[in-house]
Amino acid sequence: MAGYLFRRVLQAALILLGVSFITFVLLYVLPADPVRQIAGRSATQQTVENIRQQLGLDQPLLVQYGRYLAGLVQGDLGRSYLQRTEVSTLIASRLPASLLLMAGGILCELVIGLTLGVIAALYRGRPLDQGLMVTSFVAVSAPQFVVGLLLLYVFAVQLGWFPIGGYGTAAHLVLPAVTLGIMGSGWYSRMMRSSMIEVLRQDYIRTARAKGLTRGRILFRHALPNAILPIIAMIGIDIGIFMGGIVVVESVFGWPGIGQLAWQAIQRVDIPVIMGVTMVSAGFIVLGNLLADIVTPFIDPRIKMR
Amino acid sequence: QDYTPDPNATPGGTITITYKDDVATLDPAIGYDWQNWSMIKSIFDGLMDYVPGTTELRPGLAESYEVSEDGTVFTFTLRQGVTFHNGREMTAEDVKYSLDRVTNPETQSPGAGFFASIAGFAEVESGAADSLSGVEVVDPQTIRITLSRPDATFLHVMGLNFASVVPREAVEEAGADFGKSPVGTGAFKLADWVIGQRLVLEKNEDYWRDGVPYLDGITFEVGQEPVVALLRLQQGEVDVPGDGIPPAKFQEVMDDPDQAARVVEGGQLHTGYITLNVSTPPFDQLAVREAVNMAINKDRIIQVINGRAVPANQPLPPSMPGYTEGFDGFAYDPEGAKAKLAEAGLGDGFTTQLYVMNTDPNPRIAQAIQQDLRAIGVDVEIRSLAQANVIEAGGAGEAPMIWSGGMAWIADFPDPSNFYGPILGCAGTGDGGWNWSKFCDESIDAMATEADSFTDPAAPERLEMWSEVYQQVMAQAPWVPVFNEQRYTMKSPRMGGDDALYVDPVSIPVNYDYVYVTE
Amino acid sequence: MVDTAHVPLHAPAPAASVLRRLMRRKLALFGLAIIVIVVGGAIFAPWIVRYAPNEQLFEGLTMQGAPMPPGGEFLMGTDLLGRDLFSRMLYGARTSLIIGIVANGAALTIGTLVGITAGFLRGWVGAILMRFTDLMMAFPALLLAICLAAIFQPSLWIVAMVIALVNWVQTARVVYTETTSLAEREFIAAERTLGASGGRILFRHILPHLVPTLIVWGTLGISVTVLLEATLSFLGVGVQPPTPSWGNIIFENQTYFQAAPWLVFIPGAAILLLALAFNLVGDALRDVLDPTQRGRD
Amino acid sequence: MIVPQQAIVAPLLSVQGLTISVRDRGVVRPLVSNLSFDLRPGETLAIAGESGSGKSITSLALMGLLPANVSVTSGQLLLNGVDLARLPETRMRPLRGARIAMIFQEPMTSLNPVQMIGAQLTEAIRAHEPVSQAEAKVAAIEALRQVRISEPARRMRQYPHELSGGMRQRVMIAMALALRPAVLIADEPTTALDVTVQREVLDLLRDLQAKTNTAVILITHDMGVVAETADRVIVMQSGRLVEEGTAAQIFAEPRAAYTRELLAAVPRLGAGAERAAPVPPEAPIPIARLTKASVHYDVGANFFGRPTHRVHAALGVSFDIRPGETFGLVGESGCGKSTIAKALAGLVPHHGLIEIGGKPTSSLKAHERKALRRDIQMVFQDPMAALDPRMKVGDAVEEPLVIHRIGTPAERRARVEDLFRRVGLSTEQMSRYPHEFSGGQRQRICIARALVLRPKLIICDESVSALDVSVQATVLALLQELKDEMGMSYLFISHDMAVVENVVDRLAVMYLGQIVEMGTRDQIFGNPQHPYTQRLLDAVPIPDPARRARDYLRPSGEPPSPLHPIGEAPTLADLIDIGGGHLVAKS
Ligand SMILES: Nc1ncnc2c1ncn2[C@@H]1O[C@H](COP(=O)(O)OP(=O)(O)OP(=O)(O)O)[C@@H](O)[C@H]1O
Ligand SMILES: Nc1ncnc2c1ncn2[C@@H]1O[C@H](COP(=O)(O)OP(=O)(O)OP(=O)(O)O)[C@@H](O)[C@H]1O
Ligand SMILES: [Mg+2]
Ligand SMILES: [Mg+2]
Ligand code: NI
Repeated sequence: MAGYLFRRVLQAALILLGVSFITFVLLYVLPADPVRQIAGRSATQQTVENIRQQLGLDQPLLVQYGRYLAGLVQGDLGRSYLQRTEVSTLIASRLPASLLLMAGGILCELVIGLTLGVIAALYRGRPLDQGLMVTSFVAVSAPQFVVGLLLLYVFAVQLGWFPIGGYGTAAHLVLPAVTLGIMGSGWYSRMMRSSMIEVLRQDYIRTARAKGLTRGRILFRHALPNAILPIIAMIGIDIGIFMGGIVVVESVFGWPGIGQLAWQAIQRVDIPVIMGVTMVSAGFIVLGNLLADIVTPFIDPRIKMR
Repeated sequence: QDYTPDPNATPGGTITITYKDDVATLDPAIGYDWQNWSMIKSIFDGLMDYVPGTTELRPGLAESYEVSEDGTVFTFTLRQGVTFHNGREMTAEDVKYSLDRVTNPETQSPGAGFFASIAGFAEVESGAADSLSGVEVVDPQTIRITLSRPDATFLHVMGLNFASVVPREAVEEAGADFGKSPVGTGAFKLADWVIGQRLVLEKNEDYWRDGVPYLDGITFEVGQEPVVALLRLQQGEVDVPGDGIPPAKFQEVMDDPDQAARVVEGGQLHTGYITLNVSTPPFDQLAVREAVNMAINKDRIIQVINGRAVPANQPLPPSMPGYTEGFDGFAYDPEGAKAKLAEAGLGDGFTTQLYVMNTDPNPRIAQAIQQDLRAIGVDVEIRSLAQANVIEAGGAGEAPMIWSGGMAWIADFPDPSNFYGPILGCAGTGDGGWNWSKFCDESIDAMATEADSFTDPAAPERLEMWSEVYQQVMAQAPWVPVFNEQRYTMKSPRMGGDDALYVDPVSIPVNYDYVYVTE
Repeated sequence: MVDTAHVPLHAPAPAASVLRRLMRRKLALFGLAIIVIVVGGAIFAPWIVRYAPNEQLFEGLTMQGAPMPPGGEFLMGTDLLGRDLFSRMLYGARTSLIIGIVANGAALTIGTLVGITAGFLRGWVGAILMRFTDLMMAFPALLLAICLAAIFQPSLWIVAMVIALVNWVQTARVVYTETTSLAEREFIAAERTLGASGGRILFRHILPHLVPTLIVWGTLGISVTVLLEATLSFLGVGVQPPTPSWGNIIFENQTYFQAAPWLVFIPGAAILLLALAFNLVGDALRDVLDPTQRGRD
Repeated sequence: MIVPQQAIVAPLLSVQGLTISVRDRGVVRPLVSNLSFDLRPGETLAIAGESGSGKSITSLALMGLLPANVSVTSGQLLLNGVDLARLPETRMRPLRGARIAMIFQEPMTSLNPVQMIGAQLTEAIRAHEPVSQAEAKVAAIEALRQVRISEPARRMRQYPHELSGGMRQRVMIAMALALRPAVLIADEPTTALDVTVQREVLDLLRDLQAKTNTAVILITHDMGVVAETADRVIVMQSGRLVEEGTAAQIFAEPRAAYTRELLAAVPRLGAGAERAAPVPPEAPIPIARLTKASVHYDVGANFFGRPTHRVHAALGVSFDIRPGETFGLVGESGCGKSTIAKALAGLVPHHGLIEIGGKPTSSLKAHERKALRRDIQMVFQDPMAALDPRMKVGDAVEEPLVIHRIGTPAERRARVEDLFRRVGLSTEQMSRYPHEFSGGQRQRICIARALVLRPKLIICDESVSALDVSVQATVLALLQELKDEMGMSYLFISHDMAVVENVVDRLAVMYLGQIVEMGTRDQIFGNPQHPYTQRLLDAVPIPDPARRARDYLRPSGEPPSPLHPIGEAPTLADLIDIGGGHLVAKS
């Protein structure tokens, strides 16, 4: 167990190293000069060169990367070129909001997706099932920006049930979380449906029925825990997909998360911030997968950590 | 002549303003964004200031100033009893420190170049000296600034945010984080800042100008999509949308008389233009550049942006001194344009690229331009990219055409010289420079230098000269001036104060010091 | 002896029979019809539309510069530049079909190749491939897309390639898991005892079993890729204007969802319908291609 | 055992004119027609019949667990006078598990894999009795003790995969009996188990029934099991009852032709001796020879991902297979039979020497190895799993020819068609898929596939174990016939001693990866020396009700594990020749 964990953590660290290198190279070859962004339009050539030198951007790629790594292992993510603040401060101030939103989104997509998936499986082949299937396509194909604005318009502006954007209370979280979760709920409902159908065919379900258990108990104690197993690995993958959605949702709802930070940084090639956000989100994706791998054996005793 | 505040103004109340993008920094030496420009204006003061709602200079922290005959020595007498937010009194030492700081390469100020005319700038820039030799503290109330050459715009420069006076001890204490905990002499001071969410300014009770500000506080909420901000304004949750009325909502707002009444329209020191890279064929031929100028249907483009601009025919916007009234420029004439192309031997047209920043409405404008040029046989490929990538392509001289929207020149200060230097002068043509046309005419450059050597910026001969400069530029047509954008903003019903304060040409978007709330 | 020989014989040629059995399903037929209409519309667009897709019509905007609502002169209204939306939708279908089918197909192919190779070969090749997949998974897809698109000047094919490069990861994971479990199955061991080569086992025996999974991922991927293209356009690295695509029509106009709802909801509905159609056909195809379902439809 | 007096005891369960039909694409087709029988308290009723005759469907109908498209169309199912067929689900549920319980054929998959044994047991108890969790737990442990599971308290916290098949089946029985139901339906409870385990489970059922007076319906197609356990028997064929009577009657004087056929097909221990064919003589070059062959699997992982343990699945195994011979390999599940087969077929790496036709397999080049594949073919235990479900069976049989590039398409076609006829299938069936065949037919397809390359050796790994007796008999006959005709050798792996005795010439008995006894059929069956061999023979059920109730030597505890820490290997037992090539391990 300890050995397994150690190897997985080592693997995760290597993956993060790879991510950092690829990002660094990509940003290096990107046709945009961060120094121009810092120096402003009235800067003289001399000023530009000064800044380039101060930031070490005149060094060869590998030297720059080495420096970045050296900082990274000491927990130093560098300073933002444009905000002139520690990247770690910027991220730390925005991360909680993003995590909250992500947690809300995952909760939302699981609750909606799994419920619909189970219902569809129970009503397999009937009109309700087909209706739910179409619903799941709608969910999967709806652009998040439009969904977000629509929800905002209907539930916040017209009905006034929720605040119009912003951050703070639980009421603020509902609409962004739903927007973020809708797309995933479509996927989950489809996967849960097929997983559930598979499980409902299993012998042990028949055994449970033969024991005279109620439908509810069979569903919740026997079918669900088994059906949910293949879903767990998906949640790990999901975090990566969420990172993309978060940019859009945060901007619609004025949610102060790292998505907005990333978007602004990309627009203006604020390399330390881009690197920082990338590393943090990659860290979460890796962590998510790691957690999924660690949690699975607890739910499924057949799987050994190896 | 000074400003008479609104007699109906009542003190008290707080207002809410929203922005899409985060506020990067409140360090006056660094801040150069749409969002933080006006905030810095309210937190800090410089020696010079502008009359609210106008482009007229007035003394700020300087009570008075004297200019030497040759226009190279400025002696400022400071106001007495002005204190920083930390309670200490401001002195001439602080002014010197602030100017040294902004020009020091370590500070990496994007505005350092504005101070190039101060004696000793070159030494500081190259790192040979760490203090401007041209700035001398005569006594605690007096500071003398010597220029290496006459500079008509110098007083405007001293009114820029970059010239704000900062207290040394606060800067040194905060170190690199001064931008997050600013200390100035301005009407407001920073009360609270939650990065990415909200920034709260509160009234500086000890402000040196009497009677202002009226507001007790201002809350800036950032990260708000402009459409959402407007929805909130309509619900009464927001007082001023910092990013203006989003195009998607413009029609709706204007169609509702109640809302339209609260829309404020104002001119802006802005010109939207297309740069034509004169160093690459076929734009190295004047006839081709003229053809492009004649091919653009500016009225149609303005229609596409809901009429929120006026057609332009020269680099300067109409409200800028030195604007040439009655200048003809190029009229819309596709047939003439074709003839010009034929004259250049390109009767069959050619293919080229138009770079454009990727935020609405710029790609749309680019498409309108594309259609106009297709009409004269020029095939334009659009490259819609992030701001940084467009700037890079422009600086490297890779972009044959660039639509300036989104990165456009909004003047830093109301002086005609502001539209020349880096964007049309020879200095900006180097690799990475902002002169994206790579247009360089030594004789025009010489005339510009001469115009700037006047001592009085408003001297009629000087303005005449600038007018001449821009006419000569247009004769070579390195740009297609397309329109001068009008600013439309909106306020909540409770907002009071002159409309001009809401479209203040300097303190964009609102001059916080003078507005008030009516309830 | 028990011969449960009660199953009637299916003689006709496979392709024809697949199509025939597909046609027997109402939903699949509906899906097929939509696909045919969309593809037909895309191919024959020049003969169908009244206006060129990029023509900014003078009468397409009001004097205030507002677009025209659907109906009347313009079937689906006009966009913010006064262009005919119907025409843009038809031409946009070309782009979206290329993205949804080619880019998505390429992603599926890459993912399948990586997953199947890693799952079948195991060993260090498999380990390297899967670690690489993990790495790509941890890499924020959008950032990768933005960087790639900024480095290579965006064109339709570059965008398609970028989308393929970003989207293969999930498929690779899923295919990997399935391949490893398939490789454990006894009939694969049986193939080995017959002396079948690795390639033969892979392509003749493992690949066909992945078909249902690939159909599911492939069809779901259509809307995902079409929307990703839209997001890329939004970020300014997608298919460049004025080339229309359903995705970029939505993104260009998304803030106008109140002022000009048709500009958002018509292309939105089109993406939805196309995705739905492919899903319906895919679902049916999966059943029809599955020999163990024979005699049950 | 005393047969209950029929006249006095009222039936507990009475099935009257039961017809069960399936609705398939609008067509209603009966699966069971007009079935009637009675079950009395404390009685064991066996339902026998070939696969697909409707045995399981009948029992599911009793439980009210018929699949959605299958329903009782007429007749009555009276339990104490209540008609179960007409009972709504809400009233049926309390009866299930409490009054009428069922054990299923597949112990491996019938327990919820992610729930602890204890939870699954207490849940069943609490579903019917208003007891506390603690009381239910006590009852559950008691039930486990009843079914003679060692350390019941610890088992409660184990998961199904941590138990062996036999133990799982005992858990199922404990679960079924915990509430002392009046009727227990056991649907092929031992088919998936080893002979030795089967023996234990059957004994257990019998003991428990004697204690609780539960009426048992035992469904099986193994006439040996029927003979050993049943009081009365009904025989079904194609959904109809063909014969009913006491066990003694059925075995002594079967009336229906079908019953006679069924009985004739049952392999009997000792019957093989009648076959007087001589053992093929030793040849200079054996078809295959294993010399001290070992196979191990590494499991577990330490800190650095290196394995910690080793399963010594086969250890120092030596034997040879002579041309034209059928060599048997017997032993319990997990003793390493399949491992030997896989090593021979080159599917797992081995240590020691394996020669095929005199050539050591490990030193072969790739093309030689491929050529070798032509000489050795394998027929697996589960024909469904061994055939690619997405490939037409004709193509599957043709595939080896394609792989080895033999013949033109037309020639191949001809050869495949010929083989289809040889194994008793029609050539039209070539274009069907595996799922469209019965188990016996599928196994013939596998045999055809093995034969198509005309190999010298066919490995039959439990090739008939999953089949019905009658089907088994025909497949065995087919194998014999093909051998006589083509002269190939077989390596015949089975745990069924009766079958082995009927087909092999020589055999080896394996235990924990090693051979414990080897010799000719007559030597082993006539004079078993090793105690393990004797135990295997004792466990075989005898299809004769007159000879039941032998005392069976129960093994004490679990068999030792083949798992050892790396570096430690089990000791090799020497084999001693006790005359005429009869080798026995020194114990
Ligand atoms: N859900 C179903 N739909 C249609 N036919 C079914 C269904 N379940 C069983 N059958 C058919 O009913 C018949 C009887 O099946 P049943 O399972 O009762 O056989 P069995 O006697 O138990 O055989 P085995 O010994 O193989 O278990 C078979 O022909 C089978 O194909
Ligand atoms: N891939 C594997 N990894 C680890 N252990 C294995 C593996 N395959 C088989 N074993 C173990 O090797 C031993 C021998 O297995 P094998 O399959 O040869 O038994 P068998 O005699 O064929 O049993 P059965 O009658 O159940 O088929 C068993 O303990 C089994 O658990
Ligand atoms: Mg059965
Ligand atoms: Mg085996
Ligand atoms: Ni080894």
